[in-house]
Amino acid sequence: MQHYSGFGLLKHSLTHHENWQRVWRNPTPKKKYDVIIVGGGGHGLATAYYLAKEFGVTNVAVIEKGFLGGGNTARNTTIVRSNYLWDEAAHLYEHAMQLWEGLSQELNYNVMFSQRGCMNLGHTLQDMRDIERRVNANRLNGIDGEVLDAKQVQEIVPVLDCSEHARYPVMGASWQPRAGVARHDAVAWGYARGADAHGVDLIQQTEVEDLIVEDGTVVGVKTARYGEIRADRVGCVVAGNSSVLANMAGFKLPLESHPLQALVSEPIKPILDTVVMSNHVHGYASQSDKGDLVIGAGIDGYNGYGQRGSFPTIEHTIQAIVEMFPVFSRVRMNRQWGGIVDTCPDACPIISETPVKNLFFNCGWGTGGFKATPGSGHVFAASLAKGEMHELAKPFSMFRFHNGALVDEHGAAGVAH
Amino acid sequence: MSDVNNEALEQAPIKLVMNQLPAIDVPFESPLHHVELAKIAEHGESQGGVVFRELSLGLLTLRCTPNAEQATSIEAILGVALPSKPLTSVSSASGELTVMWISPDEWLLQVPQDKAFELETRFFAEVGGHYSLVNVSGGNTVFELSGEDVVKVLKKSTPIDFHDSEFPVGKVVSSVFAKSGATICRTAEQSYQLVVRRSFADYLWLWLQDASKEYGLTVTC
Amino acid sequence: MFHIFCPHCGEYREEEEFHAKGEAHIARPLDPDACSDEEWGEFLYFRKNPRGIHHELWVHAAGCRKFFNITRNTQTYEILEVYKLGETPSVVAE
Amino acid sequence: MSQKNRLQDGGRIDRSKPLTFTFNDESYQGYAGDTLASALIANGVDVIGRSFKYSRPRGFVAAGAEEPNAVVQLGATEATQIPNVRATQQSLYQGLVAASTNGWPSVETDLMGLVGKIGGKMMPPGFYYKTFMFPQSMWPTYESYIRKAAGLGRASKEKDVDIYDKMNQHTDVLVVGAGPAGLMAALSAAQGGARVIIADEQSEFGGSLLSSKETIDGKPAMEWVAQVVAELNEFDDVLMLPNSQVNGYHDHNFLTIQQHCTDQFADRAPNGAVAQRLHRVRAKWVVLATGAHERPLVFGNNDVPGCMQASAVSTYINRFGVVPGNELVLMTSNDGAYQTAIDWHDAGRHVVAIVDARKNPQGSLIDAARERGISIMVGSGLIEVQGSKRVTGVSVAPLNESGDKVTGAVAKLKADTVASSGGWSPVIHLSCHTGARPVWDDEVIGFLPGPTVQKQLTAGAINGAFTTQAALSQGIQAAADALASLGLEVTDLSLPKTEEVIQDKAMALFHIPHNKPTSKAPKQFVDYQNDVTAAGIELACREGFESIEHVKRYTAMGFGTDQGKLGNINGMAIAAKALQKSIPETGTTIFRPNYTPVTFGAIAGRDCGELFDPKRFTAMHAWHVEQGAKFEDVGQWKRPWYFPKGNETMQEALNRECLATRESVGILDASTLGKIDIQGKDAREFLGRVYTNAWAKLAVGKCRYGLMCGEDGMVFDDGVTSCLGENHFLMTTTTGGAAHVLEWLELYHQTEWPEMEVYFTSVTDHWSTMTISGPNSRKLLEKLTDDDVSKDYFAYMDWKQMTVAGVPARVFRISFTGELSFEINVQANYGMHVWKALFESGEEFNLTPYGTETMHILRAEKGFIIAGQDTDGSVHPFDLGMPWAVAMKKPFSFIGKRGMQREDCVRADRKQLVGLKTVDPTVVLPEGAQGVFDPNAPIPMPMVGHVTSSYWSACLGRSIAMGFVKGGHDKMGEKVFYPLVDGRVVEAEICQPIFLDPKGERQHV
Repeated sequence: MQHYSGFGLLKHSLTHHENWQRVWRNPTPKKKYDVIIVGGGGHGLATAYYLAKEFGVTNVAVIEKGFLGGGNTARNTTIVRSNYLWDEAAHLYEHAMQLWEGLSQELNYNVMFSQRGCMNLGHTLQDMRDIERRVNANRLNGIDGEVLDAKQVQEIVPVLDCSEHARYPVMGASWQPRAGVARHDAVAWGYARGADAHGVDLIQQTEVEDLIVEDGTVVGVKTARYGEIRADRVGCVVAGNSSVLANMAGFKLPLESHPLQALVSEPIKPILDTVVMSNHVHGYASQSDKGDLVIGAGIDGYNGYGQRGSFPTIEHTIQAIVEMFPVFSRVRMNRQWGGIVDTCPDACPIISETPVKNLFFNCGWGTGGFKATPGSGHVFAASLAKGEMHELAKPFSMFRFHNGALVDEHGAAGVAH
Repeated sequence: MSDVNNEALEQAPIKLVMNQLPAIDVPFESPLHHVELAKIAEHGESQGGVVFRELSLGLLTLRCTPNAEQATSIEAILGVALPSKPLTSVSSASGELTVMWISPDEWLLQVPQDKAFELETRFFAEVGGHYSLVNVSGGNTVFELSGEDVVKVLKKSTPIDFHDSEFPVGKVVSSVFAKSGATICRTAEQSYQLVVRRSFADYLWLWLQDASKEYGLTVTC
Repeated sequence: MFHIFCPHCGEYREEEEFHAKGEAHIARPLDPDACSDEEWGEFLYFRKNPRGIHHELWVHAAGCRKFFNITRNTQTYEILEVYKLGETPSVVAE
Repeated sequence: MSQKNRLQDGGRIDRSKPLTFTFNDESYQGYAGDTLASALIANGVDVIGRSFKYSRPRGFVAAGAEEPNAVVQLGATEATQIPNVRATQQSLYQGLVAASTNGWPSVETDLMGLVGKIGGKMMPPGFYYKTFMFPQSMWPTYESYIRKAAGLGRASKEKDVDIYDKMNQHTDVLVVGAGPAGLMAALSAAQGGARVIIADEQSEFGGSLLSSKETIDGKPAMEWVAQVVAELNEFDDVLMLPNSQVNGYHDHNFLTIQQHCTDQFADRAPNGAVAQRLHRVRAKWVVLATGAHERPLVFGNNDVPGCMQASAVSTYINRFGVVPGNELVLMTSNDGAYQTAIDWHDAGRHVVAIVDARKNPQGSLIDAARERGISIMVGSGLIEVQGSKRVTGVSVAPLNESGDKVTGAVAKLKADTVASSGGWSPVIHLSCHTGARPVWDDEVIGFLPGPTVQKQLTAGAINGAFTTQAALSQGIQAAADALASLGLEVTDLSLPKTEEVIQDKAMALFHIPHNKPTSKAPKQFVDYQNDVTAAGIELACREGFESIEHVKRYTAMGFGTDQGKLGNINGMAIAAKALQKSIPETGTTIFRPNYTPVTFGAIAGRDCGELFDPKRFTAMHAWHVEQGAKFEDVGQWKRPWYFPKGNETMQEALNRECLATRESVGILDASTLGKIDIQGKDAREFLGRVYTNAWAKLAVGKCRYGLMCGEDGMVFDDGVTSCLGENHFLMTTTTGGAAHVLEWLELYHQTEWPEMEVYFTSVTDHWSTMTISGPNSRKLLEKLTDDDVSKDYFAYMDWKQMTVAGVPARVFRISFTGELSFEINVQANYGMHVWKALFESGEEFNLTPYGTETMHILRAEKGFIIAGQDTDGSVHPFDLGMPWAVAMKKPFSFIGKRGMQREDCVRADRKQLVGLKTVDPTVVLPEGAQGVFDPNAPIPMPMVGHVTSSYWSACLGRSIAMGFVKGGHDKMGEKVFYPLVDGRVVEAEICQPIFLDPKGERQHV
């Protein structure tokens, strides 16, 4: 793998950048792999990367129906945090957080992980109780967190309306300083480049049309472009389309796929230096390095695979943003879009064995998958490598929906992000 | 002990029908009482494109899937048949009573305040079978909106189509209204009634003032 | 934003008046006590969630407050039919 | 101020109405009818901004929505600042103030430009992914520099002063675009009897005709436009919206239109008028007549000010009477652009040359150019421009047949303006918003709208029909199609006639080759705003970014505020060539809303500030306000939180309120509790199914508490339900849960048990509810009623009808405080009267109003739960220690029964609700504190449950708390520790969650 650095840029500028290597190959798939990962988004690529790098499984293919990182990886609002309530979720997201903290160096690819802090506002007494509860839990789990009062909130975010005249005045916030944002495309590309360098075949523009199941065991996938490709184990990491794949294998998942919309303003000069989220007023915002205000809110209530939602959701989101930040009223919305999020009843993911042997699913991340990318990839890779679920993944079995051992993170997941 | 209970049970009514109006003269406060509409009517704008009035009526929610017998007895009480066609309303000849279709098994009855109990009593006495009639006079209020710009204000507030071809006089719809809800009935060429919930009345009053600003708002009593 | 024909009101209304309530025809087991944990879990949480034709339950929340069913394509968002509770859909997935 | 580029006459500006405006602190003059762009060009302003990455000077390229460079900061005052306004779309008004957004110290002399020149070579696409990684700790520093350099304009520092409005519209036909196709479609549809809305982004209707010299039916085209507009005006059912961008096309033909009402002519809306109105349109049919954008060609230094779209040059000349220079070179691949050279020539300025990439073009416009003596260089390409802040000359070289190679010597020409045209791209943006993929057309050399499920029709240039004649005819056809589908009559409309123009075939040329390879040639810009060059796109492809989406994301092409209107097709063509694929194989990116940026304020509408969310009030609200209550937001309700007196602190007020209640009598406005009237012979059975406890034997006149669970067995609401009649009940719910519970009941009734005879009616708002509580509450009530309220007649958990203060009331003897309590319900119109009457009679008992906080303390002293505070959706009744509220033996398997028996729900070590007494009674545990059994365990410390409710109890003189503890029900008397944020560890003893009057004697008196 070609090493990236400022010096390299200087060197290549002398040759007019004509000699940069390809970031990844464009291979024709082999007939058989040890592991096939269906889905070339951030989670799938991270899984492939760690499989090859950490667990020595290099005979791996990632099969992607479109382009790498083209699903929710390309459509999310890039927030990274680990301040989840329940131990199981907190440990998983914190595992991810720790990987984030060295990711650019690990991948030799600047994913622009910017630990600018994330604030979850409280507007009611119950909000503040929940914030206290979550921050206390975070600290005892070794995750950084503070409870701020309204004055402290105002100091960190001067443009936020913290006045008592607001419809729902800000009473305080939880604050995770290590949280932040990252450059979403770079995460996918960095993992893809790293996986490729370790020998993983990245097969793009290839849709999996069926999972080949023989005697209750998955043995490969069927694609339109290359026919059958065999594998000892198959991991599906296809977010919103998980139910479609599960259906191919003959089982149902406790998932609903919903449109989740996001939007950006036109780029403006730096004005918002941290991530601000409000479950109650129902919107959140951060500012990208390019200057766009990156804004999101909740999912649309209906099932949808259309990568678009309904306009009232956008209206409510903008109302929330203008309510929180009245000075943004004259800023303009540049673009809106939608992703397909696979939501679980307890707002936690599924990282799990399935009723089909050797078939594993990593899905159900709902609105919060991006922040987990490295951790999700890492524990899923460990599970695929051993054929047995990683400790951190065990609480997230799909079978918890049978015995009732749910990990209810609706409070911490709250407003979609 | 058991005797007492049995007796109580025998006497126990199927339903509670209760006159809720005070026998003596006590102050009546409509949901917009605190706004002092009378003062605004006196001192406010008189030529507004939108005219506002709060009406205090007796309101009852009737829920029923009337069989023939029920339909007959209800018609006998009301003087009009329940409108079975969705989104329609009927008024009695005197205009004292209006019945609005709300849902296939729900109607809103409008009568003068002091007629609500009488109506309830007659229903209880005369209508058999399964139905429910509930006095909701205190829980709602009625805004009358009229004037030449009234439709524009309505179009700002609710996604209903108010074009003459779609919304003739007498039509009634329930819909979202700003961030609350309302049952809207067109009572005349340029006049609409909004039945709104009491606790939202102040919000809707603020909303209507704001939305009417560009046309001028006249309050009448 | 969807334009939904309410089968009870008999006209098209805006999506803002309605709430989606998930997959239709999920009947409560008649004898819950006889259900295994797995069966109860399936009833509670597991859904078809198809990409394509979907039968779903909606409620005309701000209108007549009646629940009814919609057959909708979850990819194109076309509403193929609306039908009342207890009725059978005429459009079904192949 | 001289308008050196302004023509003496011509154009659609009003020279009798001069307007003064300010740009970069200098005062200028323009005319009514100008855009800011045309006025600046008239005044000879060349540099309007600096580019984002390389800080290169930039000038005007276009005259409309596709302009990438002329993006300015607008606003005369701080409160009216608008970032990133496109000068080409902003009408000029008196007093307009605008400024460039980048450039330091000024846009003319920008020191960042030096950085751009020197560092530019090190900034290929994606350079930031390849550097700034070492050391990691420096990234925040690098980032702050990147952030400062990025961004265009700035947000205001003050609150917006303008008003934005929204209006819902319904129409048969919405016509988007009021050019020849749109006007024709609108008129035809209106004449056929349809309801029509026609919207256009420009200040005047006419579209391409506004800057055209064509004739229609022998008259100047704009006369025809005026006539159509006049005719449309006659229809009641036609709404015409100029200055209105249709920005989003959503499902089921829902579209949004942003109408600029005053901000096209004033800095701030005068007299509180609406500044912008967002129309939310539901259309039975949509006719997209959105026209086309001209593609400039990509060549070396094509961003130097003075390089423009050919059509923009014509627009400035013909519509605004402004010639943007003196010496023009036109570079074209098609006939249409010759009109620009002709316009330039006819305006009295010199055309240096027309450079045409085609070998032997023939057509009427070419003849017209020749007739004027304009020199035409065929088979050639303009490969490079000279100049920095303004074009000074151009290099022209012969090209091969396919236009991808320079084949001969380079000639240099002097010029100050370059107009270029690579053909036209249909404006298909709206057609993509609901997911339709555009389709490439080799004839059109552009993408056309793809198949869609929307009720969408298209007419004119959007279909690649670039002549006015074709636009008119397609407009009629679209209207006819819509009318036929609507069942309306199609009237026979005569098709207006235009002059015939013979045009030669255009050449598919996007990127003019240089004699050096692209990587070494002067920068050839594709996306001006993001400084994306042809070399950058080729590099992205070389590096393996082969999907057009990858190319776009890696280079940032199309991510600017112009969203790639000008550059995307050129970029795709360059990528396709680099990947050795065709354009359709390479594919296109999908356009998303918005077509052009929309003000947040306009999307928010009136739902801001006070109207952001309804405030719900009880009938006694005015009294609470008068008494100086502090309010708590509970759902949308404003509930009194506590009633401070004088300078009392909150805790002092709570202590006073609690003690007064326990010692004498307090009063709570409980009107916000949800209330549902339930009637029918199956009402009782229904209650038994939705509540966890038994209802079969509740007698008339009695009340009972119930828990409501979901099918998962988890508690979601609770409340008291009273039996009003044998078939008649009144259910109460939590304040926040009222709407959900009513829908829950309806859901089960309608979907699962429709055979049950029961009806539900919300009466939440109908009843004012006031709870008097405390040992003197009976005495107080006695003063206001003649009815018997004695212990023997009116027992605990009874309700009675009586008259209170002259008003018929339902009084419930239920207690949430553990004291003797009466909940008085009267019709809300009389609530205030009864409330005041209670205070008049209550003076002798020191009747004390209390709010939600005292209510919480009083109930916690008794261990009563609050759904939502002591529950969180993951606890069942047994977790709460409330087995008495579950009747497992009821014949019907009630909702929640099966769920709460799942394997994980019957574990012994579940977190269970218990009472907590701090060992130090003066310490009040924070709500949300997390308990541990071993406070010395290492992090991560095993947590055993959190504190849900915690208060200082003035009555008990100590702190009390409730919370969850793992297996807590079997741990009475054991200790649990709470390590707090401030480092303290609070020790508490697990106890029964009842701190006062465990036998319940006080409420039974």
